[in-house]
Amino acid sequence: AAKDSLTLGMVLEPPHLDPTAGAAAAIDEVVYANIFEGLTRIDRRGEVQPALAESWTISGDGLVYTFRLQGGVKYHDGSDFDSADVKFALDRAMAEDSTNAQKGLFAPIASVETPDASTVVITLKQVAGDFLFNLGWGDAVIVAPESAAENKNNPIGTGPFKFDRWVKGDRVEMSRNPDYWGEAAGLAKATIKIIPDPAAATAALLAGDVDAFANFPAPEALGQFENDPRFTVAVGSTEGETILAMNNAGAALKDVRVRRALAHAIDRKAVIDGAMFGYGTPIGSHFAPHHPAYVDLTDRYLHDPEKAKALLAEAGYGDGLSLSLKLPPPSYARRSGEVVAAQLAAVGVKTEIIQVEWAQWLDQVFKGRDYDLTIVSHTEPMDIGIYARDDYYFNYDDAGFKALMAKLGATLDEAARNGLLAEAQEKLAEDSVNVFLFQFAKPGVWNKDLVGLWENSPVQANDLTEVNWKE
Amino acid sequence: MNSTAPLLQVEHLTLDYRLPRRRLFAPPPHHRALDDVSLTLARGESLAVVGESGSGKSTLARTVLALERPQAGRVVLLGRDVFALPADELRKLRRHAQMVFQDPYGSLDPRRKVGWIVAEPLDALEQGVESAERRARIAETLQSVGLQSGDADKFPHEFSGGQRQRIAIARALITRPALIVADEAVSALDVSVQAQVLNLLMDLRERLGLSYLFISHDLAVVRQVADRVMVLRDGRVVEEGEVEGLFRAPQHPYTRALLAAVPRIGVPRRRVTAAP
Amino acid sequence: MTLLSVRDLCVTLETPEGPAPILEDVGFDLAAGGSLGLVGESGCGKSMTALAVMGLLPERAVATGEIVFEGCNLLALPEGALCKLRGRRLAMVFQEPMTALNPVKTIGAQVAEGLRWHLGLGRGEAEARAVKLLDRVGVPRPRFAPGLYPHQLSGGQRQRVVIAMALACDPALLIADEPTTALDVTSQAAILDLLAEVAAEAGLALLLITHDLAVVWQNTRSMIVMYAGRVVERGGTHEVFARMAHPYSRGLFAASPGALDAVLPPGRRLAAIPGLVPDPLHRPAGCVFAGRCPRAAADCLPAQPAERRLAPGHAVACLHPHLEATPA
Amino acid sequence: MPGDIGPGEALAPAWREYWMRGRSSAGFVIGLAVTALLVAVALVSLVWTPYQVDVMDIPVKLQAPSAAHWLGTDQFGRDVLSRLMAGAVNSIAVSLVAVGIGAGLGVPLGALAAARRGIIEEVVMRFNDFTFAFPALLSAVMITAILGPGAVNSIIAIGIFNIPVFARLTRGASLSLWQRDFVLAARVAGKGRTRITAEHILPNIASLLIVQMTIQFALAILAEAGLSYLGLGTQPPAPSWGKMLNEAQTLMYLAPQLAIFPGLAIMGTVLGLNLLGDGLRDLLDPRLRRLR
Amino acid sequence: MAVFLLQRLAAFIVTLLVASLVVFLVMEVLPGDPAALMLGVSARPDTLAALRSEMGLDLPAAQRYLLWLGGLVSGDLGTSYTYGVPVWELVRERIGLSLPLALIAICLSTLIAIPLGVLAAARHNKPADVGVMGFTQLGVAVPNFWFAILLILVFAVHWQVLPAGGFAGWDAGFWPALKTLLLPAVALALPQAAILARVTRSSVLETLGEDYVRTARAKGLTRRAALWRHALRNALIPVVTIMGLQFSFLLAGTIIIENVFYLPGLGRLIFQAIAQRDLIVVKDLVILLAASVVAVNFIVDLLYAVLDPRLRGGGHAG
Ligand SMILES: Nc1ncnc2c1ncn2[C@@H]1O[C@H](COP(=O)(O)OP(=O)(O)OP(=O)(O)O)[C@@H](O)[C@H]1O
Ligand SMILES: Nc1ncnc2c1ncn2[C@@H]1O[C@H](COP(=O)(O)OP(=O)(O)OP(=O)(O)O)[C@@H](O)[C@H]1O
Ligand SMILES: [Mg+2]
Ligand SMILES: [Mg+2]
Repeated sequence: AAKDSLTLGMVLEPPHLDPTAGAAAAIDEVVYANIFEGLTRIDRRGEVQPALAESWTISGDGLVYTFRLQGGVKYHDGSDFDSADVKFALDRAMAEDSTNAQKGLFAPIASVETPDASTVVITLKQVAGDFLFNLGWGDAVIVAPESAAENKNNPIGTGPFKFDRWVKGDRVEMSRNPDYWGEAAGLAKATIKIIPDPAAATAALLAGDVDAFANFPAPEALGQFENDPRFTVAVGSTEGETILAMNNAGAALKDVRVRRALAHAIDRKAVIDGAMFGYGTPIGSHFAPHHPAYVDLTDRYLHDPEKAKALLAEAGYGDGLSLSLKLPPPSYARRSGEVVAAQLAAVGVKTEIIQVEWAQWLDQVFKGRDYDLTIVSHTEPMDIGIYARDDYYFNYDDAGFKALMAKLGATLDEAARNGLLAEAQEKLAEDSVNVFLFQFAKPGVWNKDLVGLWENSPVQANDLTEVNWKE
Repeated sequence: MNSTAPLLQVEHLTLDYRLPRRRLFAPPPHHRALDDVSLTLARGESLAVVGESGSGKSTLARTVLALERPQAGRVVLLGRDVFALPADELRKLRRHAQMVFQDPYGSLDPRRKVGWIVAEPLDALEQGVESAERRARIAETLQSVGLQSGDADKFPHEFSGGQRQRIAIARALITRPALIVADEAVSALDVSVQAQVLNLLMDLRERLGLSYLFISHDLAVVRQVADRVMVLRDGRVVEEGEVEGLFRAPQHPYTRALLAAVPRIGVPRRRVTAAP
Repeated sequence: MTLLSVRDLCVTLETPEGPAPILEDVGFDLAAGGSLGLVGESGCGKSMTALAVMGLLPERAVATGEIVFEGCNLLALPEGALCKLRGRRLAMVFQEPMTALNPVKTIGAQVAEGLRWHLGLGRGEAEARAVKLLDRVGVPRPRFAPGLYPHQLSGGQRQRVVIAMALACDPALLIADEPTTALDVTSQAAILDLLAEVAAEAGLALLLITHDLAVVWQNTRSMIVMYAGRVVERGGTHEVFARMAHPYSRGLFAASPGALDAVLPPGRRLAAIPGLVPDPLHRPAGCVFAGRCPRAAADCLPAQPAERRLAPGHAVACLHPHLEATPA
Repeated sequence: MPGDIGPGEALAPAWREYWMRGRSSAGFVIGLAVTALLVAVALVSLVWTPYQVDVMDIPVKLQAPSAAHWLGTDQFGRDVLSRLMAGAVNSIAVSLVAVGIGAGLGVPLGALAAARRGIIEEVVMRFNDFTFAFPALLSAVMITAILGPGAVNSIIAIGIFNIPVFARLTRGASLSLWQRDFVLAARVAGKGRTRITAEHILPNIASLLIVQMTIQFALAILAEAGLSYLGLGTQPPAPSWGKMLNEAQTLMYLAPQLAIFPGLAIMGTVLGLNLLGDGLRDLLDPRLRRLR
Repeated sequence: MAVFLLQRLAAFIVTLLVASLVVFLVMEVLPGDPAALMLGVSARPDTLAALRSEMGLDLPAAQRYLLWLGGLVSGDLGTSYTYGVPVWELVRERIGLSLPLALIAICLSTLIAIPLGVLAAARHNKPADVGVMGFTQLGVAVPNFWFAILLILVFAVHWQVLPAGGFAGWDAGFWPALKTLLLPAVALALPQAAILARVTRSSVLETLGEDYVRTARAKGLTRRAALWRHALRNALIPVVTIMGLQFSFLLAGTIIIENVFYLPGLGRLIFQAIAQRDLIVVKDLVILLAASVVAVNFIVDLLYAVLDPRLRGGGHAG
């Protein structure tokens, strides 16, 4: 008989399994599209597709969305799905005491109404261009009132897979949902195995302990898998802009000449080669290259140590500058950090590398803004808006950029939106807010007989619906 | 210093050792190592203390030198109660009473040269003795025990057991004490060497007018060196007297049993009836 | 009838500084049921002689010569055959009762072990015999149960247990290496009594090693005096004591305070032997005692003096022996 | 020899004899040679390494050993040999200071406990029990979680766990020395406990402590490697053997030399130090083996 | 003996109390806010505050300490911040791995070390001894994580006979589960075995020189019989001490080894909990590990009494 079970490796363990109550990408990567579904879903190309909403209509002013729900949908515990669940789920996410990490997604919603069991009408306060896309996020999945409280440890959704068990620290097991409303999953059983250590991940793949790593953590070992006939290597793109973030309020860094000098000091290709073993696309602003609105700004600051030195001298740091570089745990950050430090040293900027755990990073860098430089990958899709936020950790406070973003929010027309986005990218590059390093690649490694895994990750997910073993 | 007073006077000495607890909430048991022991030692006299193993001989020696604190009783050395003295005074008093130990291997610090070892009591008591004078004292003392002054620069391991015991005696002599406490000072030596050391002790006593508190389990040795003998049993004095009298006519049955047990050349073996 | 006959026994020990001759040409005989005392200063090779007879010399030691016991040469026997003799026909009591017993085994089991090993007795029978043996050596039940551990006994009692172990299989020869030096005078006398008594009772031969002349005098019929790995004088105990011919024997005698039955008058001293025993690696050529000997003459230096018979059964290895009687 | 006899001098004449004996012990000679080599390499690396330690040359990354790079290059094209050499300095420095802390605090504590007995001894021993109750690595993980990772913090973490080791050893050895007659003789002579400790106890346990130090030194090198391997020790770009192993782990299929050489360096160093320690123990005082 | 054990028990409790206080204080100064970590970068202050009060982080420190201590005493370890399940449940899952792993490692190292040590001692200075000593020198010097990597390379990657890591779980069957623990146990056991073998050897050598072994030989026992019947049990006394002390190192070793083999054990749980600021889990685990170390040493004390009758009490019979 053909094999019908899959062991998928994953780096980070989800803290719990409720996507509506936590920020961790790992939660979505386990449950999204497999166990839980939303009204819409994002497909492997990043496009919005119907899910629990079979179809929808949008009013002319763009404020009223009417969703027609799928019929015959049941939760894994056997209870029925209807429009009341949708209202419950959305209200819960928007509520005052909600612990939804992406509460902002629901901010535009004015009201949710349920004219009948299979219709949901959502009215917005203002026009939101990406509302349908946002409903496809893991944080917007539909949960049932009876089981919502228990979802952290016993997730009950409507998806093609049912949750079986979670051996904490080791794996999550799920199996095919026989009563799925749509086309049944190809796999009878799926196990998601948590392997945080890149070396262990490599060994586990080589030893056949896991069948696939959708997002393989050790780019350095990819060459090995490419040469190995047992494996398929697929390098896709992600929404992760990896940046050398700068504290724009720092003593030296508030001077745009210093920020530009740093940008000139960095050789992106060397960073990608050194830290990511060539996997990654250079970027010149905070935007994903595969997006239609993308503008290539990578030649704005070419690698030019002499120019960097000159700029530094102009800013008064001719005889050197010392900056702290706080690095969170992932190996991309630690490795890029080392390369960046070496490159900065070449132009006379001394960096003190401080390795921090995520808790400390959040505390010191993100919340306390006690840092000069840090390296981190921003993985949320379409998140250029963070530069308009008050009190964001970059300390970038620019009225012009905020105005641009406000205008973007109110624009529905695709072409106009793209124009505004291009302008925004331009602005960030001009101000050299951060040094934009590369778009994170998504190197997937899997058994060559496995088909249907996503190559790219437009949203954080491991959608296993279409995964199958070749005969 | 009162010259009529005895050199050493021990009065009603009682000493308990604390033993490990048997039960958690009971007071720890005691072992009475010395029980109401009294003795007097005049200048130039030597008193032997004999008894079986564990009878408290070494404990008595250590207590006399204020190395253990008794529960009751006094030790009066040269008219001064050693346990009533402040630490500083006691240290000064120590020059008058020194000790020689049983094991010639364990009583000399293997990492120190003989000169250093011999001068140790001097260094401890008389700070700042002039270096030339100090060297002269060391040389003189070494010679008085039959060693050479050049031996000061050697290490103990370069000497035989008998020679080491001489070094230990030299150390005891360097402060010119009046009393020497010798705890089994010759028991670890071979007969031939034992005789050498005993002879030395007797010579020194005649030359320097020393007093000995001589502790031994070997009655034959005691007979040669002591003026008086005290017999200890389980921490108590069972008999005391002039050496010749005690050996000829022991009073206490325990003393008799002890004497009967000593093997003698020329005396046929007699079945002893001592409890196991 | 000769039970044990040692001839030309030489033991050499491998040391970092080269081979050290520990024993040189040691020889003696011991009749069945007889008793032989072995005296000498520390380090003169008494224990080595005993260990050579038992076949328990240290690994680095090489023994040559002959040790004939009950007609067979022990030095030529393979280890397996020796094991069958040890504890069965040959038994030994060591000096230190405190350490000679295994602290984690009961005394009963330790006494019974030899019985089970050699005689193949069952546990129950061996234990019963062990209890009898313990009774025999003065560690009787019920006060001393065979289930006691060594640490629950005093030194003298432990030495009795060791003797019981040695007697277990009715050996023909018992070697006692300084069995009493670690004990009190009173226990010492009691243990010597016990040894003499059991030896006489069982008709076994006793090789008694000691450094105490008085012990030899009281407990043995013949004796040998050793010095620096050699036998310097031998003979019947009473003959030797009556006429200590070797200057070394006489020196030992004179230095023993126990030899005098009175207090020395003031100013008189014990007669000490000057100098030290030479260590095995640096023994002088010629008579080893010459360096310490008051009677040494030029002829002592070239060669080791051969043994001379002074009287039947009394011989001495000296060119200038004392020929007069020992002063009382 | 005229003049006063100072402490330590007593040891001097024995060294020549030790050396003569030591030469004949293969383990000791190997241990000494390896240790000397390690120190030499570390010293040389301070002034010279084949390549600059931190300079990246990404185009030549992950090269196998060659004439240009004897031990190959790492993922950033840095010379492995140069980094190993510089890593020796790090290992030695961390271990030396950590053992120094352990001995510097542990020996006085142990000596004090033995000299004073009673309540002080009880407190010292409870402290020992307490630190022993925590697996050292666990505490190191917590210490670095608070103070942040780094060489200094791994020194503290390793150092703290050396304190009870030395305190215990010193107390045990001192207690048996306090029973010896020569100490009693010093007391009869009128010397105080502090003076006796300084003049008799410490010199007599010095060789024991030296031996233990070499062993702890070896253990500290292992511990430092372990911490760096977990990412809690020395921070990049400073080279450290443990860190190099950590980085090499995912690369070992491509460039096994990256995993093999630092591992061999650690193993060789620890082996050398252990051989040296064993040799010293046999040499300085064969009886010391009993005290362990 | 009973007194001795009671005293040890008292020391045991005091040690744990002090440990609990120290751990609590350490957790107080540990930088990083667990609530912030859970909610991530886009969390809003009100959401944070809600979570903090849900987790009880807003109470005064003394109160939290006492609450926690009271919970420990009554067997309630609290609820994990990150997983939201009782800590006891997490611990129970992990102990099912860590305990067998430690036990296998101990058994393995003992089974390797004691025969090797005895062999080396019995063949003192012969080739077998030299060989064993060489092996132990290497074993002591090899960093266990490096050794683990080599094991993976050989057995999992090259020969593919054993898994490279992970734990199959006991419900997958005894053998599959054991198979996953084999390499980690070997990696843990080797350095321990090396140390233990050295201790055994020197201890046996020492007891072989004791008088009672010579006595046994004088009874006619062969060299081998004297070794097994008399020397071994006495020689084991120091070996047991070392095994007790090694337990702490073993735990430390599991932290690293569980990381190398990505085993979901207590070691990795604690590592992970520190990184995720799951403070309650950290506190509980540290106390648990400390307690197990102290308890093991307590057991070692008991073992002494079994091995050494001198500690069993019962004074002089005479
Ligand atoms: N520090 C101590 N703690 C407890 N008991 C002790 C201590 N020192 C000695 N004892 C006990 O006190 C008693 C007397 O001991 P002491 O050493 O004085 O005897 P001794 O006559 O010198 O014996 P020996 O001839 O064996 O030297 C013995 O029973 C001994 O066990
Ligand atoms: N294991 C050994 N290694 C080296 N030399 C030894 C060893 N055992 C004994 N010797 C040496 O062998 C010689 C004879 O020792 P033996 O033990 O036979 O003396 P002994 O007459 O029994 O002395 P004691 O009265 O001290 O027991 C001594 O010089 C001693 O130093
Ligand atoms: Mg005594
Ligand atoms: Mg002997």
